[in-house]
This record gives sequence, structure tokens and C-alpha cells, in this order.
Amino acid sequence: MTPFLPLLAQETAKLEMSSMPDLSRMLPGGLLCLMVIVILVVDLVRGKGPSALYPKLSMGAIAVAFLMVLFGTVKAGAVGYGGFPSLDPDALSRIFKLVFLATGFVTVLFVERSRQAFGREAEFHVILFGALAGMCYLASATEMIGFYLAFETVSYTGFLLAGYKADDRRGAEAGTKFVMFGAVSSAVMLFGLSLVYGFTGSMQFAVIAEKLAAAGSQPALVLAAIFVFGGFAFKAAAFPMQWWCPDVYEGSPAPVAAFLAVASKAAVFAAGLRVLTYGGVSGSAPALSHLMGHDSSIVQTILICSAVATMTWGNFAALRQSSLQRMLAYSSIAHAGYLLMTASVIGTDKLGQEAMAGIVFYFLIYLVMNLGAFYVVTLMRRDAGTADISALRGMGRRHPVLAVSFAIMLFSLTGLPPTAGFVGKLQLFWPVVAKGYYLLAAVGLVNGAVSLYFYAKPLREMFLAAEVEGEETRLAPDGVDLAIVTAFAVPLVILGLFGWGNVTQMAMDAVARVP
Amino acid sequence: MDWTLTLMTFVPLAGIPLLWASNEAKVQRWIATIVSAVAMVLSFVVWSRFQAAGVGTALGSSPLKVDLPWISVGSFNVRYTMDVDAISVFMVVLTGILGFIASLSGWGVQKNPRGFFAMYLLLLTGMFGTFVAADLFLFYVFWEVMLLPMYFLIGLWGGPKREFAAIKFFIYTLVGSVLMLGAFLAVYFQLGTFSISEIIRRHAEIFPGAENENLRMVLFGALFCGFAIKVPVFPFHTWLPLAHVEAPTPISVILAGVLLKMGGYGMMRMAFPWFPDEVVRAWPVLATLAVVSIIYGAFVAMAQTDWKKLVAYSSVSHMGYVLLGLATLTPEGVNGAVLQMFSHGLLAGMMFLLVGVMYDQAHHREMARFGGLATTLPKYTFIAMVGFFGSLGLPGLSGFVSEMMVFFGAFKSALPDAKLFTIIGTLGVVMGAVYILIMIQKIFLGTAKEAHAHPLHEPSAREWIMLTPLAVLSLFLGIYPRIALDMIDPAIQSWTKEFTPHIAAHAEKGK
Amino acid sequence: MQTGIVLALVICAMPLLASLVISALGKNAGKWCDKVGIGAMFVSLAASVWLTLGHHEFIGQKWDFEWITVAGHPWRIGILLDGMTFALLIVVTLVSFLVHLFSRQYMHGDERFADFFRWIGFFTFSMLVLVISDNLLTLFVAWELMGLSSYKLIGHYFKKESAYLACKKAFMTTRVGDVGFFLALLALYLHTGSLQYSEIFEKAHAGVIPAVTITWISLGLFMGSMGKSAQFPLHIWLPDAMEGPTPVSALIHAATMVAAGVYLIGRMMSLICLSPVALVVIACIGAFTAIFAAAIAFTATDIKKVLAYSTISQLGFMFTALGVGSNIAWQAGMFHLVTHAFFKACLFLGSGSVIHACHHEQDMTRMGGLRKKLPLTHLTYLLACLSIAGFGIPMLPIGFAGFFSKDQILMGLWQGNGGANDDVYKTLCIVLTLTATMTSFYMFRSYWLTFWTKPRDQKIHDHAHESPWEMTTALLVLGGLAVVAGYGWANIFLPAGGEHGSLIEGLKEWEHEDVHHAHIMASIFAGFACFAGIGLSAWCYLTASGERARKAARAAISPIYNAAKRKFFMDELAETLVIRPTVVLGALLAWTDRDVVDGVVDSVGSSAVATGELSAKADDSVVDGAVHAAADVAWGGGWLFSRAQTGRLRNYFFGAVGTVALFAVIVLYLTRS
Amino acid sequence: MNGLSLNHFLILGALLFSVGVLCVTLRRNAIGVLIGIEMMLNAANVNLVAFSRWHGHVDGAVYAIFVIMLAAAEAAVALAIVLNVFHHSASVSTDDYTEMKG
Repeated sequence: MTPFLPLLAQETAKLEMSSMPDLSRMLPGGLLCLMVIVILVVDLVRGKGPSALYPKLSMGAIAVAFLMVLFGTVKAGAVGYGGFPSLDPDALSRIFKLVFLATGFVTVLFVERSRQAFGREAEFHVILFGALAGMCYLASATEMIGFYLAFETVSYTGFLLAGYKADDRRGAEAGTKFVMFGAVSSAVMLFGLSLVYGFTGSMQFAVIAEKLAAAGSQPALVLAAIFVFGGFAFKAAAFPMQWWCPDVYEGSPAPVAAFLAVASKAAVFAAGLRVLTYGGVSGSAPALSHLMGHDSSIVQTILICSAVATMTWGNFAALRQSSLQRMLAYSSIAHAGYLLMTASVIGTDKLGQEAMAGIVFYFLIYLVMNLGAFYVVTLMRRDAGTADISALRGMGRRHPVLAVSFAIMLFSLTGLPPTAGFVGKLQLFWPVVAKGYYLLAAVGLVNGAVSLYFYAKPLREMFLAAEVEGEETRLAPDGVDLAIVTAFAVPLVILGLFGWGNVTQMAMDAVARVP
Repeated sequence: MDWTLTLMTFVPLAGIPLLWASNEAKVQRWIATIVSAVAMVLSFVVWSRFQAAGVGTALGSSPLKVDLPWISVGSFNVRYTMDVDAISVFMVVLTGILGFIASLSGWGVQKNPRGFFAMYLLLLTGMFGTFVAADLFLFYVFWEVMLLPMYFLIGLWGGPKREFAAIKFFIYTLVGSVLMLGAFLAVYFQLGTFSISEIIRRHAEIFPGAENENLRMVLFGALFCGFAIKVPVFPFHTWLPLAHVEAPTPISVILAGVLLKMGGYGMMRMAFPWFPDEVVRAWPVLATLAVVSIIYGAFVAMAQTDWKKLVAYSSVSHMGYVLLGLATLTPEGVNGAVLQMFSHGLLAGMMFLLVGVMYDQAHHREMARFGGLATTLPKYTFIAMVGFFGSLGLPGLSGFVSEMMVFFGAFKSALPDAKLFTIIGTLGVVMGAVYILIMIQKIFLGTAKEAHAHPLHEPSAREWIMLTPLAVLSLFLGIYPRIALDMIDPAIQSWTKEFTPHIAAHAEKGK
Repeated sequence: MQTGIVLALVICAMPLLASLVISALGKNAGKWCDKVGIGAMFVSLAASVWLTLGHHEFIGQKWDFEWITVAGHPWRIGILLDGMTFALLIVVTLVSFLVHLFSRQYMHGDERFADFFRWIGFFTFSMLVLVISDNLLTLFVAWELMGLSSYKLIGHYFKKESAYLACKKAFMTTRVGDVGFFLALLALYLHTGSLQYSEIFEKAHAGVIPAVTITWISLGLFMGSMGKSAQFPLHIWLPDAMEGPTPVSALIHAATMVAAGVYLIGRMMSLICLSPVALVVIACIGAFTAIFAAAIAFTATDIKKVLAYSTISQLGFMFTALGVGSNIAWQAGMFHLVTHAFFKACLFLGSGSVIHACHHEQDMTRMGGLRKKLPLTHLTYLLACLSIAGFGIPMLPIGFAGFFSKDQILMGLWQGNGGANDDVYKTLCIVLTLTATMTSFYMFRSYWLTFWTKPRDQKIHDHAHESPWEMTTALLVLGGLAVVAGYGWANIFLPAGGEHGSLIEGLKEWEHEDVHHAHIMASIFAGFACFAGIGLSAWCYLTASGERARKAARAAISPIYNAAKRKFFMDELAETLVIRPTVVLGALLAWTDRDVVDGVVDSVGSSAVATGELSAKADDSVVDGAVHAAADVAWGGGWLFSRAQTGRLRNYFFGAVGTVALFAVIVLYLTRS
Repeated sequence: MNGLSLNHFLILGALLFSVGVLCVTLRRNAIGVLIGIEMMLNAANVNLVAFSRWHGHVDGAVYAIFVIMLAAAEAAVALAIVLNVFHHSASVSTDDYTEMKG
């Protein structure tokens, strides 16, 4: 006990004297954490039962946080205690935070619109805020412990959200699979991290990167890299950890699936980009570089192999789905593949920076188009009680606005011009091609062509298939629903036609300050 | 800055919201037709302004050019460049005319006319844009913009197998555009520009050197296949009969009249001038494909029982002449090919309209079930004869001049075995007569095979307005082709000149 | 613009104008079309008479303009007035005028009366353009337009199956020939850079075109002629073309259009004469066609078919003459073209008159004894028969038109061209003599059977009546010309030299005294042929003993006779060798297109489909239905992946951890240093 | 501690991890799987502590403490959800949780 107290005093003095962390830079995350408590308290005070208060409260809080991030100044430099910097709320994390918060906002909105009795209303919001806070920290974590804590926070809240609906067998099953699979993945990652720590003797990514660069490729490091990647792959729903994804997305409520598909994936990519640009792309593998025709590192090899497998798996398996929700799950896997493909070429050079900006940019678009598509699923499950694609039959005639908007989203997901998805795909493929990975890009393009088939399926049902008498679509969107889908569809077209300069510049700015 | 091209391209797009001005189908039809007419007039304006600037004006120096920065991301620079040379002007005028005529033909659409015309006008914008875009990326965007409305127009307003046809069309075309895009990006990566005219000027810098020979060939092959699907050249043609047959009449007209031309246009604008040496090297393959298309299309057309399918296969045959003419790299052949594109636009459009007129009345297209129309419908027969004999290559109509020039060019070409290919190709002339005459015999001659529920009647006034201009234009071009040739010949001469050293070098190597 | 050119333009324009006016008249056309047509043709005829009378002034006039410019190189087209043009202009306008006149009555009451006049006017226009053009391009254009009008007119009675089949056959068969013609044009353009006669000939004589190429070009041109002028084996369309109205047969399929092939060869003689091989080929095919068709004409009983085969045979005569390549033979060939136009038109119109009188009965075996009923028709038919038989006084310049031209053909052949192939030409002369004998025999056979002998169908005989004045006038004019057209024509309009602008040069020039011997031989041959033929047929058809002998002879050569009766199986041959294979190939390719080309991809993934379908829930999905095979492969891949998604956590773990382990092993293996 | 080197701990960790992996892949019982997961986590903990000691600072050990804490939370979450699914399917065998597949 004795040696501890002077130490404490000493440290406290240091803290007061010099680098009192600028807490304002931690504010959005702090606000989210605060909201967890606020809602718990409100729930305690109010007692059980549904209330219209929570959604309003949540949306308001998220909006405030969003604005704070959007208008707050960004200062580079990690925040941390006593020579142990652990969070860096830089431009990269800022843009991802915007993605998380926007997704969170939309998720609350969807839940509200889904008119689904969630039962323990308050808890849902508590968990959601927990998840958002975790994501915000994950996007700016610069060392292992903070990273791991944030990572697990995002995971656990995700498990809970997926398995939230206690009265639904599918939901329960989804939660079980998610939690089991997540736990195993994180264990695998943790084992990898422990090895990395062992070899480098540091928790700081920056130090680790330096040490690894000096170490070159050693078998144990290769093993560690693969294990660590396993954890990332789980969150990103990438091969070989994609297994949970279809079952969980299908079993979860549609808004939750939307949240997982966008925010959760974005969070892990945010962390991944940070890790990669801290010099994680280190060491070289002569045999592989010979195989690939280019100089490539272990990490790059892993990313490329996983990218190819992921997009192929996702696209092909999606072909046979009849549930739109499950199809979107596979589509989400496929998109993880495209993103990994581009992630494999990021670096400090110009094209590497463009690749990184491309990924950031794609998330901005993916946010819009994927959430929009999940909103259609939400409506289907709400009105028709099923996510089966055939429920869309005849929608083109009955609800043309909805159908056309959804069509735009699907075209965007496929990557056809003149939608934003095309611009996004272009930014994903461009650096890959420009760096000379023609084969990889070709695999991507073939996959893009395959994806056309299954994205065309809802189109066919909506516009082409003849309606059976008495089996007309039961979708009954009201004005608000139409306004929401239109709000998702219109930016896709506008962005596809005009605005990409600004948005892309935003993405470029976001990655520019990453060391 | 001259905004005529932009205006022309986007007038149809701007017309789409107007369709919501009224819920009455009649008003919507009028709106669509007027918008198309305005676009047509603007296409004539483009023509006259281009003429005023001098017909020899090359791409990049026309006063109609608009060049603005559009998308600039890192090393990725796309410009909004719209520009024309003689060949694009020629195609733009064709698009204008057929666009107007097909909009009239669209009056027959009963099911959701508003949706139909909205898609149709979008398609029109895409077509104009494709012909006037002088930035590769812009070109590609317009190219893809056409795809979407086409998919719906076939898939929603088509015949019984429309879904199948729409998706087949979509996938074939998409494969083509993916190949095309790959080549575009590779070229961009090399030259760092999307400007079509600049790439043409600097084509020697595209992966130069003997060590890149195969790569260049692959790129040329990709571009060629991308465009060949659109043309369509055997064996990439199988989407065409189905799409043509299932598409509603106005869309068949546009498909045959304008969309097929984009393949030939793309070859002229991109594939060939970028890779002149590869064209010369690939000549035997190109010529074989062209000749096979000509003859194969004719033979298959001969065996059809469905009237529209016969016309569709005749397109395969006729577009084979376009490829043959282009591949000869002689001024005669290329002039012929460009003229054939225009002429086929008129005549194929006309033939599809003719079939459509009868289909609307009889509700079937089985040739065996018609017969004796010459007796019952003499006026219809007369106008039909213009279309069909024009397609057969009768002198005095445009098809003759273009086919003739293609053959003159092919025979004159210095490329190996050009004469042999020409001789085989002329078999297509005979076969062309065979299938057209068989069809005429089945439909128009003899006596009626069966009584139709409603007696067939002569075309309506609207249908005459569609058919007559096409017939007159075809006749006019057949008698006085100068009007076209004087415009395109200078451009084509400088186009073909680029290939001369490559042909010579190739001949040298052959020795 | 010179007067001659203006006149030529007027001549051409009138029939076109008539045709357009008739089209424009619409419903009133039926009433006015004959008058419009005849009036226009009259103007045309008058202009061409003017032109002919003033030929000294007009000959050699020319006019051309730049039609198009390709590659900076102008393509000029225009008008050239030379002897050949004059000779043909007057023939075409005259016959056409008379046919118009004749048709006014003959076609009266036809439901497509106006169509008839429209197309016959259009035809005349095309033929006139062909004649006045100074280049091969417009000639080809006119050539094709004639084909179109021929198609339309043969198919005049298009409700009849035989008629519409015949018009299709005519167009397609000639189109086959046109390919050769067209290829010849391509080659000429390649070597001379022009399609104008003068330039072609100049360059050809300057040695610009290689000799072998000249042979090929000549044969290509001849192929076109074979189609148009119905030479073996492309003659098969002409007999069928008799399905058209008889005036059409007279104008198009006897007098003018079918002669266009001869005209083409005659026109291009300066080029063709540079290739002896081509000349011999032309002569041999011509002679073979002549005798071959004559043999068939022996057995025909349809009066128009007899005339059709006779036409083929006579055209063969012309080609044989042109194939010699000497000045006199060339002149003979072209001369025969002119005389043939008159007497054959007369014969056709005469047969038309007979058919008209017999209420559209064409079978000679049902006629007979009509001379009293149709005196004028009978007279003109006889004159024309005598003319075609070559009736005249041997060795003296007294005789019918055909006498002179046929005489001269035989003379030209016997004389040869002084080259290595003269023996061949002598042989052909003998063949043609035999053919001439056959000609006079079968022509008089038709004459006897129609106008003499006993009426074999009393009913037809009773109702027969002489035709109205328009028809008989036409007959009389043509009959008169068949008699007198032999005088004067040849030397004025068809001099085989350059001085009259005929552009004919390079032929073997025989002087008058060179051919004296040949003249005697030819006179003997021709005289023999004429009188033997007429006499023999008179004996055979007018006397009982002759009839017995005829029947015996027919029995003796029955295989040949029957073969000839079946047209030597040419239609069947064409059917089995060309038409059927084409149709089968078409069907085969169509099947290929549907099931193979499209299905190649299909089959690739068929196994995947099979497995896929086992567990497939919905077959009607877009992918399965639409995307064929590429999709089938994808579908199969999808099957694989979605089967892997068992739903069992254990399997998921195994898949995930197993892959990680496998991956680790692989990467470790690859990175071992 | 003589005779025990870092390698011994690493081997222990690797063995523990392998046993955990085998456990999660082979066990059908959901609780068994959770136990396997705990083994894997603790394998990492063994590594972390050993490395921490080896490097001579406390970072690894601190990390291990966090891991233990998170493992507890995880077990709570997982058990709650497994209980939920057990409530629906009356089975703790993961093989029975196959409502969704394909």
C-alpha cells in the first residue's frame, strides 16, 4: 500500500501540472455515456411500460452529439493519461463518428417507425447508446487496451441488440449465434494481440508498428497477424469470420440489422484503417510477393485473400436467397469484400491515400443506400410480416415512389451509374487498378456482375412480375414512410451526378492527417 | 461556350417532369412528342452550326465544344466535355429524327403511358449524350444511363417474354460495358486523361513498345468486344433477336435505329484509332466476324417464321456491313460503314414500324398467317416495299449506296485477303434478296391465309407521319448521298490516314 | 447543255413522269393511266425519233457531273450518246410505245390496270437510263431497277401462286448473276479508279489492268449478263416469267430487258476483247444455251413458253457472236439484238392477241385454224416467224430483218477473230446453223399449230375474234419492222469503230474483202437452216405422212424428248443443288443460333443446374430463368455457399477456425525463408 | 521459478488455446462452448502475464485484468442469451439452433 500512495500523488501532480487532457475533445463520447445513465434514471423514475419519450430523447441527444462532432474543431494528437495516450479524436475518427451517429439516429427512427413492441423500451436505448459510445472510442483508439475495451463494448451491445426480442425464437437464436461466434473471434484476436504484445513489448500501436517494421516477418508474427485479423474479420463480417452474419441479420429486427450492417462495420474499419496506417503493413513475404507479382506484405496478402473469398462468398450465396433481409446480409458480406480489396492497397503514397479516402467515402454512401434498403425491409416486416422478396410484387404499380426509391438504392448497391454507388465503387476500384492489381480488380468486377443478378430480383418482383389476384402486396406505406425512403434515394442520385467533389474532398481531408 | 449540345442532350430529361402536368394519357403523349420534336430541332441546329463551322472540323476544335471541370478527385480528373465532329453530328441527327418518330410510335402504348414516356425521354438523353460526350467518363456515364430505361422499356412494356429479354439485354450490355470500362481505365492510367480527342492524338503512348504488344491486343480486344456486343457482331448477337422481338415497337425502332449504331460509333471513336496497329493485326478476325455476321444473319433470317424476328436478324446481317466497312480502313469502306449506320437506322426503323403497324391490328407476327396484303392494303404495301426493298439494297435507296461503298472499300483494301472476304461477303447481297423476297411473298402476295377478327386496315395518319419521312429520307440519301458524304468524307479521310503507316508496316512484316 | 443530252433526258424522264403521275392519281388512276402512259411514251418516242434523225449532229455528245466525292476522289456519272445508244433508244421507245398501246386493250378490265402502267413506265425509264448512261454505276443502278420492275410485272397476277413464285425466282436468279457483275465493278474500280466507260477503256488499253484480272472481270460481267439475259444455267427464271401479262413478256422478256445483258457485253467489248479466254467462254455458253433452249422449245406446247425458249436461244446467238471479238461479229450481235427486239416483240404481242382472242388459252394443242378468224394477227405472226427464221435470198441483200442479222452472226463466227480459237468459232458456227434450223422448225411449228391445221377445240375457235385496232396497229408496225429492219441500221448506228463515239476499239478489224469467203459459207448455212426448218415443219405438221414420221421420230428419241419436255431437269437441279441446301442451311443455322450459340454457355453450367435444381426452392427466379449459364454457374456456386451455411454453430466455428488455421499454415509455408 | 522459462508459459498458453478451440468446435452443448471460450481467453491471459513479466513492466498484467473483467461480462451476456434461446427451444445443444440457415 505504501509505495502506491506517493506514486499516486506524484502522478496526480503531473496531471495537474502539465498535460491536463482537453476533455472537450472527448465530449461526444462522454455525452453518449451520459445518456446511458440518463435513460436508466428516467426509466427508474418512470417505471415500466412503453413511452414515446425515449425515442425523442435519444434522437435529440444523438443529434446534439452529431452536431458537436460536425462543428467541433479537430486537433490532432492523442489524448491519454500519463504518457499512455490512448485516444486520438482526429479527422478520421471524426468522420466515422458522424457515420455512427447518423446510423444511430436512423436506427432509432426505424425502430419507432417499425411500430414493433420492443417491450423493455428503455433498455434498448441504453444498449444503443452504449454501442455508439463504444464505436466512437473504437474509432479513435490508439493502443491495445482501449481498443480492446471499445471493441468488446461494441460487441456486447451488438449481442444484446440482436438477441433483444426475448419473445422471438429467431431473435434468440440470432443472439446466441452472435454471442458465441463473437466471443470465439474476440478470443482468437486476443490471443493474437497477446503475441504481438509479447514481441513488441508495447501496447501503443505506433510503437508496435515501429518494432514490427524492424522485426521483419517471423512465423509467430504471421500467426499473430492472422489471429488479430480474425477479430477484425468477425466485426466486418469478412471471410473467414462471416458465418454469423446471415443468421444474425435475418433473425434480428430489421433496424438492428441495419445498425449492425452499417455502424458496426464502419467501426471496425475505422479501427482497421488506423492500425494499418500506423505501419501495420509491415514485413515482406518473398514467396507471396512472387506469387502476386508485386511487393506485398503479410497483412496485404491476408487482406487480398480474405477480400476475394469474402466478396465471392457473399455475392454467390446471395443469389439463392428469397428473404430480402438475408439477401442484404450476404450483400453486406460482399461489400465487406470490396472494402477489404481496397484496404489491401492503402498506404502512405498518393494512391494509398486515395484508397483510404475511397473506403471512407464508400461508408458515407453505404450508410445511405444500405440503411434505405433496410428501411424497406422494416416496412415489409411491419406490414407484410415477412421479409420475403415476393412480398414486393406489384409494388412498382401500387407504390411507385417507394419502388423507384428502392430501385435507386439497389442500383446504387450494385454500383450502376448514375447513382452514388457507382461513384463509390469507382473510388474503391480505382486505386486497385491504378496500383496494378488487375486480377484483383477483375475478380471484383466479376463479382459486381454477379451481384447484379440478385439485386435485380427485387426489381423484377416490383416492376415485372405479374400480380396474382388476391395476393396483392400488403405494404401500406404512409406519407412519412415515403418521405423517409425518398430522403434516402434522392441523395444517391444527386451524389451520383454532382456532388462527389465535396464529399470526396471530405474523405480526403479525413485521411490526410493520419500519420 | 456554346450550350447547344448540352441543351439538346438535356431537353428530354427536362421534359420528364412535364409529364406529370396532366393525368390524361393524351396530354402526356403530346408532351413527349413535343419534347422529342424540340430535341430533333436542336439536333438540326447542331448540324447547321457545325456546317457553318466547316465540315472538316475535327474533334476538339469545334465551336460547339463545352469543356468544364466536373469531378476532380486526387489523380482522378473527369471533365464535362461535349464536342462533336462530322461523324457524331451525323449520328446526332439520326438520333433526333428517330427519337421523334419513335415518340410518335409510342402513342400506341396503352399501359401506363406516363411511365413509358418518362423512361423514353431518359433514354433519349442517354443517346444524345453518348454521341456528344467527348470525355470518356462522361461517355461511359451516358452509355450506362441508356441501359436503365432500356431495361424497363423492354421489361415492362414488352411482349410475352419481356422479362427474359430485358434481363438478357441487360446482362449482355453490362458485360460489354464492363469490358469497355476496364479498357478505358487502363488507357486513363497510361495517359492520365479522359479526353477522347487527346487520347486519339496520343494513342502512340498507350503501352508503347513491342513488349506490350499482347497487352495492347488484350485492351483492343476488350474494347472491341464491348462494342461488338452492341453492334452486334456474331457471335455476340443472341441478345438481339429476343430483345427486338419482345420490345414494343418504338423501342425496337430506337434499338435498331440508334443503339446498335453506338457499337460502330464506339469502334470508330475509340477502339480503332487508339489501337491502329492492333486493328491491322486483327483484321483477319474482324473481317471474318463481319462476313460471318452478314451471311449468318441472312441465313438465319431466311429461316424465321416470325416477321419481327426476321427483321431483327436482318439487322445482324446489315450491321455486319458496318464492321466490314470499318475494318477495311479505306475511305470508301468507312464512308460506306458510316452511311450504312445511318441508312440502317432509317430502314430498320422503318421495317420495325411496318411490322408494328400490322402487329397492332393482327396481334400476331406469324408470317404464314398473313398473305395477300398487296390486294387488301395497297398503300401500306407500297410504303412497305420502300422499306423492304431498301433493306434489300435496291439502288435509289440509301442502303444501296452504303453497301456498295463498303464493298468498294473492302475490295480496294490493301489488307491481306481483303478480296476474298469481299467475294464471300457479296453472297450476303443474294441472301438479302432471298429472305426479303420470301417475306414479301408470304405477307403481301398470294391471298389472305386467314380472316382476322377485325379486318386489317391501312395505316392511320399518325403512322403515315412516322413512315413517310423515313421513306423520303432513304430515297433522298439514295439519290443524293452527297449531302452526307460531303460532311463525313473529310473527317473520314483524316481518320483513315492514321492507319496507312500501320498497314504498310504490317505488309512489310508479312514479307 | 447540248440538245442531244436534253432530248435524252426528256426521253428518260417521260416514262418516269408517267409512272409518278399514275401513282399520284390515286383512285382516278384506273381511268387515266393508259392515256398518261401512252402519251408520255409518245413524247418519248418522238424525241427519240428526233434524236435518231439528227444523229449526225448529236452523236458523240456527252455530259456528266460529279455525283459524290469519296476520299476526295470524284465519282462522275452522266450521259453519253453514241451509236449503240441511238440504236437502243429507238428500239426501246418504239417497242415500249407499241406495248403501251397494245396493253390498253389487252389489259382492259384488269383490276390492277393502273399498277401495270405504273410499272411498265418505270421499267421503260430504267431501261432508257441503262442505255444512255456513260458509266457502269448508273448502268448497274438501272439494271437493278429493271429487275425490280420485272419482279413487279411478273408478279402482276400475284394472287396466283405460280405468279408470285415466278417473280421471286426471277429476282433471285438474276441477283446471283448480279454478284458477278458487282464484283467486276469492284475490280474495275480498284484498277482504274473509275467506272466511266471511256476511262476504263483507256486504262485497260494502257495495260493498267493485269491480263488475268481482265479475264475475271469479263467473266464477272458476263455472269451478270447470264442472269439478266437468261443464259445457261441462269436461264431458269425466264420461262417462268411468262406468268406475267403477255405485253410484259413482249417488252421486258423479249425485246428489251433481257437484251440488257447483251448490251452490257457489247458495251464492254473494248475491255472483254483483251481476254481471249473470256471471249471463248462467252461464245461457248451462248452457243450451248442457243441449242439447249431450242431443244426445249421443240417440246413446248404453251405458245408463250415456245417464245420464251426461243428468246433464250436467240440471246444465245447474240452472245455467241459477241464472243468472237471481231468487228463484224460484234456488229452482228448488236444488230441481232435490234432485229430480235422487233420480231420477238411482234411474236409475243401476236401470241398475246391470240391468247386474248382465245380467252386466255395459251396451249397450242387446243388452238388451230385461227388464220381466218385473226387475219391481221396471222399475217404479222407469219412475218415475224419468217424474220426469225432468217427468210431471205441467200447471197443477195434481200430478205427479212432476221435474215441479215443471223447471216452476219454466222459469218462472223466462220471468220473468227484471227486468233488461236478460230476452230472453236467455226465449230460454233456449225452448232448455230443447226440451232437456226431448229429455230425455223419450232417457230413454224407454233405457227402451223396455231393458225393452220384443224381447230382442235371448237369452242375456243368459235369464240375467237380479231383484236381491236390498238392491238393490231402495234402488231402491224412491229410486223413491218420485222421485215424491213434489216436495212441500213447496222452501218449507221453500229459501226465498230471509234469514229462515232461508240468507244469500241481493240476488236479484230476485218475489212470487207476479208470476209468474202465467210459470207458465202454463212449464206449457205443460213439459207439451209431457214428453208430446211420451214419445210420440215410444214411436212411434219401439215401432212399426214409427216405426222406419222414425227410421231415415230418422237418415239425413237423418247428419252431425249422427255428430258427436253422436262426442261432437261434444270429446275429440279436448281432445286436440289441450290435452293434446298440453302433452305436447309438456313434452318440449320437458325437452329444453331437458337440452341447452340446461345446454348454453349448453357451447357457449361448444366451440371451445376442439375445439382442446383435438386435443392432449389424456386425455379422461376430471375437468375435461373434469365441468365442462362453464366448464371447457372453462379447459381451452382451460390448453392455451394449456401449449403455451407448450415445454421449449426459447430460448423461455423469449424469453418472459421479451420480456415484461420489453414490460412496460417499456408502463409507460414509461403513465408518460410 | 528456476527451470521455467518464458517458453514454458507460451507453450501452456498455446495448449490452453488449442484445447479451447477444440472445445468450441466439437462441443454441442452451449455451456461447453462457453467454457471453451473462457479457456481461449485465459490462454491469452497466460501469454499476457508471462510477457508482461518478461518485458519487466505491468502493461500486460493490466491488460489481463481487463480481459478477466470483460470475460465475466461476456459470460453474463452469453448466459442470458443462451437462457433465452433455451426458453424457446428447450435445448442447450447448439445443433438445435438451426431455424435460420442456407
